Amino acid sequence: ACGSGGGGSEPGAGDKPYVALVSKGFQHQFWQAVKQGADDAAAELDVEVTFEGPETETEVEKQLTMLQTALDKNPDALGYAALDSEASIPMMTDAESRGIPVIAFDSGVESEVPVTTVSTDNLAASAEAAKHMAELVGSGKIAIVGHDQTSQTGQQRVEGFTQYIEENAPDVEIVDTQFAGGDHLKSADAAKAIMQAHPDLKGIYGTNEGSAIGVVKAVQESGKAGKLTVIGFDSGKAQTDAIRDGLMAGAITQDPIKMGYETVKAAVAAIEGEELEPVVDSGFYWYDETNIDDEEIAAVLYE
Amino acid sequence: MSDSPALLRATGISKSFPGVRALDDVHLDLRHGEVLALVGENGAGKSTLLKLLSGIYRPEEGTMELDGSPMSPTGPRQANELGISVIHQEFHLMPDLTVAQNIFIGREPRRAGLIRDDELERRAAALFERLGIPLDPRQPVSHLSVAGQQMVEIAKALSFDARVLIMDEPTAALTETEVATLFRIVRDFVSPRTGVIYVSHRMDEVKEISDRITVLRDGRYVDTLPTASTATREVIAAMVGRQLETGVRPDAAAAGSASGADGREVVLSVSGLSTRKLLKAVSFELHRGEILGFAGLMGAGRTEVARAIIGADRSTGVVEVNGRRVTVRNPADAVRNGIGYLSEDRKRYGLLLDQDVVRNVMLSSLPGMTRGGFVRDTEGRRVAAEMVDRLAIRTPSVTQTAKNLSGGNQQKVVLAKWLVRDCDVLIVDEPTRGIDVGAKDEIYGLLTSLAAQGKSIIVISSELPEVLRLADRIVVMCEGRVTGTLANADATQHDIMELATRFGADRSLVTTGGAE
Amino acid sequence: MTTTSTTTGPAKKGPATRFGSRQQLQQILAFAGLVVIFAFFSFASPYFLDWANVKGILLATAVTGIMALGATFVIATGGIDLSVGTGMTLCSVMTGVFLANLGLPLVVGVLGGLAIGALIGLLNGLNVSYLRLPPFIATLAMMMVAQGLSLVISGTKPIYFSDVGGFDQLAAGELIPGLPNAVLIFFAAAAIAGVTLSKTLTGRYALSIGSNEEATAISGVDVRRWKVVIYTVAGLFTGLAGVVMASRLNSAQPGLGLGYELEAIAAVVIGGTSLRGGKATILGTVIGALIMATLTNGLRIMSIPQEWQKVAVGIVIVLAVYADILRRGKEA
Amino acid sequence: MTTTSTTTGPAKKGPATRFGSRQQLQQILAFAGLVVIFAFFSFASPYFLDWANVKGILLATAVTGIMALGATFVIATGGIDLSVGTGMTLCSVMTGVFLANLGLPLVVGVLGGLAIGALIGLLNGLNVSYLRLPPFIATLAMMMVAQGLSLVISGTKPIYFSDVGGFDQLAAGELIPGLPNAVLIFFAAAAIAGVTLSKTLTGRYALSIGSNEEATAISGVDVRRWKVVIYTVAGLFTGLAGVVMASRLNSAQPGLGLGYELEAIAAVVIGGTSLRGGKATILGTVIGALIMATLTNGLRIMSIPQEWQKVAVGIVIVLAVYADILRRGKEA
Ligand SMILES: Nc1ncnc2c1ncn2[C@@H]1O[C@H](COP(=O)(O)OP(=O)(O)OP(=O)(O)O)[C@@H](O)[C@H]1O
Ligand SMILES: Nc1ncnc2c1ncn2[C@@H]1O[C@H](COP(=O)(O)OP(=O)(O)OP(=O)(O)O)[C@@H](O)[C@H]1O
Ligand SMILES: [Mg+2]
Ligand SMILES: [Mg+2]
Repeated sequence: ACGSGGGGSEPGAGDKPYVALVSKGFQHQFWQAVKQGADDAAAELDVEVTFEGPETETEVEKQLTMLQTALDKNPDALGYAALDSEASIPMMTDAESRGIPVIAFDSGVESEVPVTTVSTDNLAASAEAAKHMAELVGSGKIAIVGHDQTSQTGQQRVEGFTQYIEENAPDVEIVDTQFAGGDHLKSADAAKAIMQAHPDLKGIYGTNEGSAIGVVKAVQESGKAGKLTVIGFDSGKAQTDAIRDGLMAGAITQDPIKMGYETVKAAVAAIEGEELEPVVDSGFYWYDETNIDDEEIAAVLYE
Repeated sequence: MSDSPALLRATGISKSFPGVRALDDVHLDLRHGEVLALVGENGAGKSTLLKLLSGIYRPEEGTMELDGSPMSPTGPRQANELGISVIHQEFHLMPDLTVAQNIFIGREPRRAGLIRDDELERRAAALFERLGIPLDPRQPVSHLSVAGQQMVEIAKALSFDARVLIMDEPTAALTETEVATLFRIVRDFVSPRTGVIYVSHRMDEVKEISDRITVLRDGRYVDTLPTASTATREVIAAMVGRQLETGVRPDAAAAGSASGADGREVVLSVSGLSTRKLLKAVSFELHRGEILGFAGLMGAGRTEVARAIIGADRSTGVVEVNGRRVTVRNPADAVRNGIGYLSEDRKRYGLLLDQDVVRNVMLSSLPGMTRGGFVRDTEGRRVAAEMVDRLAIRTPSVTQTAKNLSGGNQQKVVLAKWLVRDCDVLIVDEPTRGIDVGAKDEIYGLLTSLAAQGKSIIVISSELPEVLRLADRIVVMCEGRVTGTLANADATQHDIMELATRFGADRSLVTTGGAE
Repeated sequence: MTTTSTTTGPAKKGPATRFGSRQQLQQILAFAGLVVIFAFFSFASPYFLDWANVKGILLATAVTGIMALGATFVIATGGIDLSVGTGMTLCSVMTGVFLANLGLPLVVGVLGGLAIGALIGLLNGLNVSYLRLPPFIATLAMMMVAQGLSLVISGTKPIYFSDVGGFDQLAAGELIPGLPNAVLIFFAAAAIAGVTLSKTLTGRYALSIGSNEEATAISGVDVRRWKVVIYTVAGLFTGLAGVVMASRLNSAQPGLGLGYELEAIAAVVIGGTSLRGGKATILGTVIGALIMATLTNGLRIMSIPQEWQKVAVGIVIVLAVYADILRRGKEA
Repeated sequence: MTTTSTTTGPAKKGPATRFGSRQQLQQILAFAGLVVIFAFFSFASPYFLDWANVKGILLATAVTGIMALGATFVIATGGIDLSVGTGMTLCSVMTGVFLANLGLPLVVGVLGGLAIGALIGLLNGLNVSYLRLPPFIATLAMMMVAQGLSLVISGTKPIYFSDVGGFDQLAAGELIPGLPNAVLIFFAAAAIAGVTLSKTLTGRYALSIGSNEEATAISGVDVRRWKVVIYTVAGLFTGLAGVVMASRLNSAQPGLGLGYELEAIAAVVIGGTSLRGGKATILGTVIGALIMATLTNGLRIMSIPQEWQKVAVGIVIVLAVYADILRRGKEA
């Protein structure tokens, strides 16, 4: 059972081209979906893929070490979702000098090296969440339970949302933004505290899967189901269930499977020397009770 | 009786530790109904032999028999089950548990799986009642003095239905009164089906309690002598392998310091020393070149006086060194002011058990042994080696770990630490605890010569002969008060005991006694 | 100078450690930290002192609290258990496997989860006792292994209990109206832990080993075997925490758990249990866990930004423990 | 029984503990775990034994390793330092403030970073010594405070050193061609730590306090004051780690740091230093840190899936430490 992810014991030693992916995370559903997309592409395009990422999105140094090891394995191409784009510049340069094409995914790298970037526009996606929130609550107080205060993604998910509300929904007030690390339980506790402090709260936005489920849990446990508009981010069974049960108004999903797939596809193209577009948008979607079973949406939701 | 098989017999026992042949072909036989004393110098192998008998160690060679049938206990528990009960030299107590919990550890009475602590305490109380030990079963052991801990060990050993009671220096921490209690307990214990092995360095005790004496020297069996018909000096000669003068206050020393008190300047002056717990306005003076003895019963507060002076415990009162009032907030201040303290509890306050002899000996003097900020280990080793020689510390090398030394040798290491530090005022609390007769004499000589060199020494001791042997003057305490100060020339054991038991004495006596 | 607490005057007559009732009552009343913290937040925010919120605090305490109960036993021996966090996760996941994947009956699944916890503890105990590994190492290794296995077994995906009828009621139901079962379970577990620590051989020997392992062994207690028992008991609590966690989330989240161990240990130590071993109280652990949860809750209610929350929690912990040390110093 | 590092065999006459050379050489050669791990991976993967990869391992060891050096001192006293991880981050951030925000000269900024580390250690030491807080609590609190302050000071955004000429060369430059300075700094720091531990009062007293604090105090050592010194020295290493980290990332990442403390402590303990205090070796710590980094690297190089990596690391740590215990048992 030991070889489930890597395929073989000696990547790169066989004839297949080898693509090393270093992501921002690993255990989270989102990253597992990216991995799944990458594995799909690997099977389809007959390449070897390894997928790794640090435990949390703060571990910049750990990620660099992973990147270093990945380079040491001399891959044919490298997929990289940078936690901090500047920190990795020397290694990007190293990769370039060794003729290893780099494909950035999830977020860009401030460097000329990556041949293309496969990503979701987090700012736009969270603005979309804000738009729905504003529509649903109309006016009043809302709050945000964020998942990460320091990572670019974590910040943009809050920033895009806040900006939209400030600019487009003058009657809606964001009374609190708290971060709980994307941990389900801690997010639930945080959401409860916010609700406690603002009894007239009308909506809460959770910026990733763990945060969103935590918020749902909090609403459930404090018996406020139906009285609060909950908007989430990403998918996963708990979220889709919550939407079906009416506990959550809707959520934004990215297309992580596509992201993984496109990254590997771009890598293979780069290995074969093809020209690539500078940006591949992996897209995002709003989904709620009404469209959750649409074919287009169902395809991007993961359990 | 001599025809029946011995109660306990060990034959041809050998045991080695790295670098040490602790026992080499040793014999021992304990008859029914007797108290057998086991004597020998520090490191002779007494404790090791007892640990073999109680299953803590396994012999490399030799056999053991109990009532004629072979035995080889695989552990302390099994030894207990065989009816062998041991009071070890080093305490084996759990400080955080209560006295009762300690005594019955491993044998807790239970009902429906739950420990019945009330029953536990009742049994402990009954045991104390029977033995005449005034201890509270519910007190945590960490609250007890060394003597109190010793009493717990004794009670624990006697709580088993034992046939063989083995005691390794049980009186080292006790004063005369408790020794008397212990002896009563031992005599009560001995019956035609039981026997006692008794290890001690105190020859008078050995003389008093034992029927026969087995002597070990350098891990080898020397002889077994009938107590009644053997003179103490013969026993000692067998132990050390030569003749030795002991117990007499040497004339030279007496002459040199008998008059020590008068005319010489006061080095340490203590007045009105009090603590919340015990001490009440303790005052005394110590002169240059003087040895001042402190006598009293267990818990009289002698140790507490020392701890208060060196700032280990909080206290009120005035301490002057060389006429200058000093503030001592902690032992470091005390040492800075030239006052060193050798604790009665070497394991807790004396030794770095898992470090070697060198590091232990250097501990108090480290800052003086540095050059350019770096510790001079060569110097440290030299000094330690010198001390090993001077105090005849029995150790395979100066890098031996302290906890592998015999009890007496550990005590010497602690003493060495303070000798190296060379304080003007040295307070030694039970300095010869567990030290053999020969070495004791050397240590007495050492303290006397230190005094002769102008050092001032306070000797706290529960052995009256020791105080009488060493001190120029003797401060006697009872219940935290000074009940009198005697000049050694006119002091007798009786005088001291009289003062030591002057409970609830009135104030005036304290003051007249405290100042001369 | 630091020895004052260990010697007591001869006057002090036998503190009633029997059932420790008086002492413990005093501990409740006097546990300065929690009281002050509670009082402070009650004044600072009108929303704090409210049953819904107190319930929230209790619920937030439950999982870490249960873990901390187990950790108390290990810490009592002078050991440390770093595996409680991810171990709890593995128990969640296995409960998921039993109930959701294999469709076993509820009771069997729950007992299975507890058994996995016990197994984790057993392995820790064996490693500590028979391989003589330092507890830090043994349980650090277990922490990693448990984390990895959780991911492997679950296929790095959450396992949902949506189809397991009634499982979520284990934590969310209210046998006593108004009080979620999770809290009830926590208190019941605390009561059991309290009795186990003070009235059974397991607890007594844990304290004895922590107090002086060698002496305990010499006194005829089979220290190795009992250590295995103690770690296994601790593991049972980890298992219980895993089941409660799974029920509360109605899913087993394989990625969770890291970091919980420090929280649990912190609760234990704040409660006055010494990391050197020998001294431990379950009541203290409960109070320690409550302090941690109350602090976080109160600061959140006050909308203190997260970065300042950390600073505040740090400082308050110092003050709370210091107050406790002073209080106990007075007592002695 | 487990005292071999301090006891010496019988035949072994006057072992050259001066600079501990022979004993330590033996330790290098015989440290079963590392050697076996290295050999195994060299066979298992053609990419492993390659200077670029070894360099990678060394680089990955550097930051945690430097932290572990400091932690060794605290652990030698029988304490624990949970603040090294986020403390390191705070030092990074402050170095960023000094260099990038305030534009101070390079040397000043670097010294400033070290000073912040020392300050963190000083506060830990004061809390432990004078407030008598358990080290676990004092440093746990500091861990939180440092984390919070890092976020507050940096405004939760990384501080970049792109405009600070030459700062990145501190870690990435190669004074010795082929060997990044970060590694050089680690080795130099290890040498200094080694001498400090075995040849200075700070180190000696740390070991004495860990061995028997009460006896050390009664021997006239001002234990409180020295503890402050020891924690401050440990803090200096934290500061150094922070500077090296910042240089390596060419930025100060305020969210980093949590979890590093466990890794650092693990390195120390794997290296044979006892958490009970009194026994510590710097060489052991270096080897412990190398074992951790080598394991992770090797498993990655072999493309073991990440979830299995955890399991493998856990098991190997158990084996490595057990092998070491056996080896030392044999020696005795
Ligand atoms: N665990 C051990 N490791 C190494 N050497 C030991 C150990 N235990 C005892 N020894 C050595 O064995 C010898 C005998 O020690 P033992 O404790 O039996 O002496 P003793 O006769 O009881 O002396 P004392 O009167 O000082 O208590 C000593 O030289 C001691 O250093
Ligand atoms: N009967 C007793 N049993 C146990 N501990 C006692 C007893 N009496 C006094 N103590 C303890 O001894 C301490 C004070 O005695 P201290 O040690 O100063 O007296 P001492 O004269 O040196 O006697 P010793 O050292 O022989 O016990 C007290 O703190 C008390 O806890
Ligand atoms: Mg002995
Ligand atoms: Mg005394």
